[in-house]
Amino acid sequence: MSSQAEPTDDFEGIAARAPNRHAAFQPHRKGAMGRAHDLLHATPALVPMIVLIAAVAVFGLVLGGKFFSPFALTLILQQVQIVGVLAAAQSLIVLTAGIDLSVGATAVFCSVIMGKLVFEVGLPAPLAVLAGLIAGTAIGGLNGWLVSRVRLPPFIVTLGMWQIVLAATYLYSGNETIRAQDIEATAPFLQFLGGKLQLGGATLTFGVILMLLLVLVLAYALRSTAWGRHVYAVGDDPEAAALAGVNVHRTLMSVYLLVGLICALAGWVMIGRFGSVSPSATTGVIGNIQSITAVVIGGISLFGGRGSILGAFFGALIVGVFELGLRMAGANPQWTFLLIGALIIGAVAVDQWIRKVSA
Amino acid sequence: MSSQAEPTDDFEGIAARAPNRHAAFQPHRKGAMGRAHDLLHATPALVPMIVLIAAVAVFGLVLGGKFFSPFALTLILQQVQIVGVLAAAQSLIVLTAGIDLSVGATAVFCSVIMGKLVFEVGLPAPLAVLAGLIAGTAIGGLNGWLVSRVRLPPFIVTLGMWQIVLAATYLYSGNETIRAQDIEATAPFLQFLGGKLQLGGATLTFGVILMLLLVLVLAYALRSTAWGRHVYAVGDDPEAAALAGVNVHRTLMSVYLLVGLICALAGWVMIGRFGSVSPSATTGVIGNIQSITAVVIGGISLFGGRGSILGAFFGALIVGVFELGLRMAGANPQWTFLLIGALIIGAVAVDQWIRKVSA
Amino acid sequence: DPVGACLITKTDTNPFFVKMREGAAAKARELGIDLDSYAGKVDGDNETQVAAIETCIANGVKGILLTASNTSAIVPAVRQAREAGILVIALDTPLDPIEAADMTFATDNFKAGELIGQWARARLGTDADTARIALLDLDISQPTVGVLRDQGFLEGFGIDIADPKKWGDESDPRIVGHDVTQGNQEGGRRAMENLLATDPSLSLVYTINEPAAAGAYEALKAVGRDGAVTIVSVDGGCPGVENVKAGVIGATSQQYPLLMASKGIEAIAAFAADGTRPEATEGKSFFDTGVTLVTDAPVEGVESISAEEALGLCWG
Amino acid sequence: MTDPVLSARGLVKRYGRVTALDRCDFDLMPGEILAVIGDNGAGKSTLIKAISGAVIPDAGEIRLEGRPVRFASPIEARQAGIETVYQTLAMSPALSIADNMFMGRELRCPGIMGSLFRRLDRRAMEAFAREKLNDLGLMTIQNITQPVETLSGGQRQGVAVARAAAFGSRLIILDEPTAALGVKESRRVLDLILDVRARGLPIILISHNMPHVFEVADRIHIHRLGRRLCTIRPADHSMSDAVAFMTGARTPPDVMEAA
Amino acid sequence: MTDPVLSARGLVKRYGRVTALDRCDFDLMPGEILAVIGDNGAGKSTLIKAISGAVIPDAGEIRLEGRPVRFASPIEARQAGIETVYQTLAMSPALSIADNMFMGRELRCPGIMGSLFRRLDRRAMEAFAREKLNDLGLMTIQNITQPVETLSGGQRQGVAVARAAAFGSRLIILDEPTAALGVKESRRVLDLILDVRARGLPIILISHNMPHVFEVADRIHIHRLGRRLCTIRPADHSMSDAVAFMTGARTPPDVMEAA
Ligand SMILES: Nc1ncnc2c1ncn2[C@@H]1O[C@H](COP(=O)(O)OP(=O)(O)OP(=O)(O)O)[C@@H](O)[C@H]1O
Ligand SMILES: Nc1ncnc2c1ncn2[C@@H]1O[C@H](COP(=O)(O)OP(=O)(O)OP(=O)(O)O)[C@@H](O)[C@H]1O
Ligand SMILES: [Mg+2]
Ligand SMILES: [Mg+2]
Repeated sequence: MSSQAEPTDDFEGIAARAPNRHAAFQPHRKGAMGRAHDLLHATPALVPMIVLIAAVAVFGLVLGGKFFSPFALTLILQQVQIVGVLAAAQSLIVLTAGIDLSVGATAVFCSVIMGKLVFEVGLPAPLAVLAGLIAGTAIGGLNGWLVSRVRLPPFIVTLGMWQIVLAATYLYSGNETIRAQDIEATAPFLQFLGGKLQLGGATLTFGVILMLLLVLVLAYALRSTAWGRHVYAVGDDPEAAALAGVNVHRTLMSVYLLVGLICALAGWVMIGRFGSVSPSATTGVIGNIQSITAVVIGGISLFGGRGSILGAFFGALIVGVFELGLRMAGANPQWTFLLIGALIIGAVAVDQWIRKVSA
Repeated sequence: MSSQAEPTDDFEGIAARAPNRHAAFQPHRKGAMGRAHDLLHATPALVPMIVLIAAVAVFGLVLGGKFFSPFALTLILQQVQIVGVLAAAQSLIVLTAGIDLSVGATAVFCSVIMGKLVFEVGLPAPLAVLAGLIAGTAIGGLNGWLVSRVRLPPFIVTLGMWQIVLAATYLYSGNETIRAQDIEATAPFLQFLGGKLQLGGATLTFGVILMLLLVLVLAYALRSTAWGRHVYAVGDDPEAAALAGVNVHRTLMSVYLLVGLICALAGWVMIGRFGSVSPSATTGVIGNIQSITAVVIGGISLFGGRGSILGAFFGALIVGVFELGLRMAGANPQWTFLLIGALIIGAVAVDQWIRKVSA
Repeated sequence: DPVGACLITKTDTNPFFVKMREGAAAKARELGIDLDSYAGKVDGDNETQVAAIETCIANGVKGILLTASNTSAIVPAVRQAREAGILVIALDTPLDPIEAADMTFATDNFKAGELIGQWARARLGTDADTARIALLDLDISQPTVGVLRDQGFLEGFGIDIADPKKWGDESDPRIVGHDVTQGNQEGGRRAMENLLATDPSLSLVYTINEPAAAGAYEALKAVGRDGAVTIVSVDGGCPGVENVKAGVIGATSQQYPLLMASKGIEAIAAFAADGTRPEATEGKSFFDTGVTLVTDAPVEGVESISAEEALGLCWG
Repeated sequence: MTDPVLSARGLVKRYGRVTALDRCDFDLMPGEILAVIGDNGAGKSTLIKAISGAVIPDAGEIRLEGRPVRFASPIEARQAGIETVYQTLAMSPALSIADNMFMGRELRCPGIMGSLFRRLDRRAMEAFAREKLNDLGLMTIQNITQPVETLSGGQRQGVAVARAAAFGSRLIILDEPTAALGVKESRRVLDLILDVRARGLPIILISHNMPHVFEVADRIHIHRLGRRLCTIRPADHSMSDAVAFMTGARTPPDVMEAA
Repeated sequence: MTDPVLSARGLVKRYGRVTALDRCDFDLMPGEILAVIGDNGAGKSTLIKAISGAVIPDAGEIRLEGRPVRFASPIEARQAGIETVYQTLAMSPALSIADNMFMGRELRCPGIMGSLFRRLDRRAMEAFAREKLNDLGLMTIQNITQPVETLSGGQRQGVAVARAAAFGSRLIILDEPTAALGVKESRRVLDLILDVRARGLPIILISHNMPHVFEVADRIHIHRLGRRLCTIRPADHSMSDAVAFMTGARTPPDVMEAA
């Protein structure tokens, strides 16, 4: 240590003797309102939930018992089950600052694989389902590899994959539907997720239960495991994450593989819901936009790293409530379409407003 | 100045006497290769252009004179004119880190307004066109206001607007097409942009010329005016831009208004190209994905602030060349669809590779 | 150089058009014609069809078979093709105006709808006056086929259709509502659920095609009303006819896409050989490839064939 | 005593449960260099953000030359002649050095190219930028057109300081301007600060570098726990005193000068 | 003389037309604090990025304890016990302080919750993080679960330094660790550096603060124009000498110690 470097005034020494006291400001919010604020602040997924409850309440008031029946309310769950599962998958990708346009097509493709393997190859249904799940995982893996290793933008990779998978679905199936009656007779296991639990007027299908479980498990994994933290870190700032010691490649691959698997599950859910295997299902074409819509309404940032999967689930439900509610209110299809557009904007505006007020 | 603060060693004084010399490293690349590198570095839009030229060359080799004819090559321009105009609009939005799902629907809506005002209200055609342009600008302005003032995510705003405008188009038009023959007889000005310049076998429509001019003018404005720099700055980091003295709101509004206007122009181009006014035109449904695809293939980052509008134009052409080439080669629609998916991924992979090699 | 021909269908996700393509391809192989096929990307896709026609011109084909997505908007492109000396035959759906094409080989879609409408009216008998009707259409952009079938059905059932160019403007109280299906099971099921939630007492369901009908049936079955509701449809594809046989669908109007396609190819071959143009059916402005009602519950006054017979004629 | 150029009373700014400014007062006299020192997280950056319009305080009042002002954005503050170097630098990473320096006040070409076609005068902007950077001794910048994201941390900070110094017309605020700078570059920035004062402009300088602060400051505002603890003159106190006050090791003498 | 822990020979790194490292050599001896000083843009950060696997050099060789190594990523360097505080800090802004500190080496709950359900032990991580920050005197952080983006510049830097000091097992690299820190916090970081050396770990310290460098460094690597100009001992030279060499005002004596 060179003595000549020392300034004459040992101001730094003083600092070392400073008290080790925490800054203490008085909290400025108190009471129930303050606690509500803090809660919203800590659990942002509550915001879309409030919007959801408000939407249900409004339609309930307008439509009365017809809408507020266990039948109608569980019908919404059934109608959103596919989009809900896809939205769970999409959330994962969007959290990594990606976007997946191929989710819907992958789901349809996997359902076709399951059907074809039973009816053309003669595989037992459980094996066929397994093969479908593997195929979905493989598609996800290919997406992940192109994104993570070849470093192509996720939008482009999954746009291309969307077209490829959709076309492959049609080519492979020859556009032929496998009828519900045939599946029922030969391979009822394919329709397993269509099975029902009847509780009074409420109907819960196994597909709905699968969706709920999936969302809860993923929410836990994202919040409370190292993997989840890495997903957020990679989406937030991949360079910083890499410097901080996250294996970005492995994290991305795990996300894309898992998303492929979930999409395949969505394919199985589709068979349960429609009874049949249909290559021309609309989900193949608009499942991506539907799931992204749910994710964004649910408050997940398209720039990655911010938001919660529960929010995306509520986002899917919000759209489902609007759709069924408007149809039940007797709006014609074109007006329904228009109003849903307006309501989506409105829902997110309310969401932003709640966040601002609670900030 | 307190003298006791001075360290005994005046090392800072030394620094002031340091030579004012530039660091001089020898350039490490020389010759034609080096110059090519530098060029690519300075003008990244060249990269998609190279991919485009390669695509034309490959199809030319495979299909021979049929493809390499002035007729076929100018046909590509005609086929991409609508997507090209929409891609120019989309580029602006994407540069601000937004996304516009409503471009195609706005174009169709404005074409319907132009037609209806002539055929139902009896307005003279030029006035009807003007009204259509104003309507498009207004839609853009509404999008911009919701994004910039209400601070909603552009994805949600334009998703909602997409549905609203699409449904409004169907409702307003009663799903009725105005036939080309009637327009020709009553209001040929509506079809003005369908007018042709014949140069040998090559055919340039006014719509194509409009697209080319639009792209060049926007490229100039983005590169060489303050407004253009602000658009990039806002897309790059809106907070930094605001701190640095950019009026973020005004910049965003100007972009969205301009985009609305360009979409309305695209609507006029549509009338020119198809002769008729058709509310069910697919551009309303898939124009958004087509334009975003062009933008992303052209190398504009979906995270904003990076890329050039010329790139997006080449991106639109690349897709156009693939589509026409594959169609002419007689690939069936499903295979065409599949191959285009693969080619999109391939084109961007090549693009990335060129960038990497030239970095 | 072999004779070139094009087949342009609305989409290629609908089995109807897939079969049409297969029929055309088989015939073309037989006659040594080089056939390229094209399709719109979604229902109602005019733009891609225009681009396809332009490609056919660039490729120098002799004839084009076209099922137009938008029957009037496609006309300028068709005119361009005909000016280039190409024979253009409209398949399945006539253009607007019908003489825009050299000839039309079509099913009368309005008639197809009318048949199931008449059948349903007769089938319900006195209940027809109190029927609760749901209509499951194609798409909110109201493509022409969807409108023709829907309006034909209502006309056949005896309901005032107001403007025949669009659905949804009728005021008859028996109509519970319209919803759209995209012509597949998924859309069929969702649309049916929506309308069931609106009015659970439905008794008659019109569907745009048989996949939508199958989806609607799943929704009805889920609430235990599959026996109480009559479903009618249009197309006559083999799975659809199977469903008629299984009692899922009450009646369907069968069309003959393979016939249209092979006739079309033959006409192009003839035109290429000596310039002859095909002739219209007696008394009609187009060549009618026919439509037949398929049901296992025939009714008085409406001609029909049984599902068993239809299975021998069905496509796909 | 003269009136302050800029003064603030009772500024409050809360972020969720954190109170960054807690009824904070502030005064800047004409032509002076006022240093603001304080612990990390004491609220210094928040204070100058509130002054420069980057943050809107929850309560309190700001006066510029005696008149109350409410800047809704940094642009308004800038139009009032207040130029700020933020701690985060406020640069657009993908844009060039010259583009960043002239952001929001670009030069247009002379003649019709500028008035009608609104063409930027890149040549002039680049020449100006190069000159300003040379003044700061940032010699290692080889290419004035390179994007800011390719600069080293210190080079970036140099660009930000050069921008503020070149354009400030009423007062200049510098939030830790030399944090990432080298010895030579820091020296130049201090010289520049003195130059600016010589031009008659007052300066607010936030810094953790005590020798620098004591060298150039006319007065020192000591910030602690979100508010002004006291203001001292470097001539009256030692660095040790200042650090002791700022860290809470000692309480400042009760009677302080009014401003 | 002992062998270096880490040495590099002929490192080259080019960015487009800029050469950030120009055949640069480097040596770090066991247990020493090696300061690296140089102008802004001299290539110091690039040098340590090359050493820590964050950047792959275009040419040159790196040896860790005599064995050639090629780190393809920072993770590999970390697994070899090299812990780095980058100038950009490498934090995930939206994640909490504790999450950031444990990024990539999270603690799991004991028992089945940890092994089967892989649940994070947040309680333990937060307690640890709080302790480490207290050691650094970063007292103004009120809430250990707040996202890093809400911290002040200096607080953020403190978190990064605490992370490296807590986990480094073979050597620690600090790129301007005190740039944004206050007087008290800087002091603590210097103490921490001395503590770490006392534990026997060598440290690479990049800093523009000459008094700090001369206070703690055993040797000083002077970096100029992308390469090592010379290495000096603080005992042998004055700060003025160091600054003169580094800025090019004077050329260093020809004969330098080998390492
Ligand atoms: N956007 C924000 N959201 C939440 N808290 C914030 C935000 N910005 C600042 N804070 C908090 O306000 C307090 C003051 O921050 P500020 O940046 O003003 O400190 P500072 O005095 O500039 O510190 P430094 O010397 O480290 O730059 C800190 O506790 C910080 O955590
Ligand atoms: N990603 C990059 N792309 C292009 N050039 C870069 C990049 N990173 C660094 N450079 C250039 O390399 C040179 C060295 O940068 P480096 O960050 O290593 O400097 P430094 O010595 O750490 O400076 P400072 O003291 O300011 O942090 C600079 O001229 C810089 O412009
Ligand atoms: Mg600060
Ligand atoms: Mg550095």
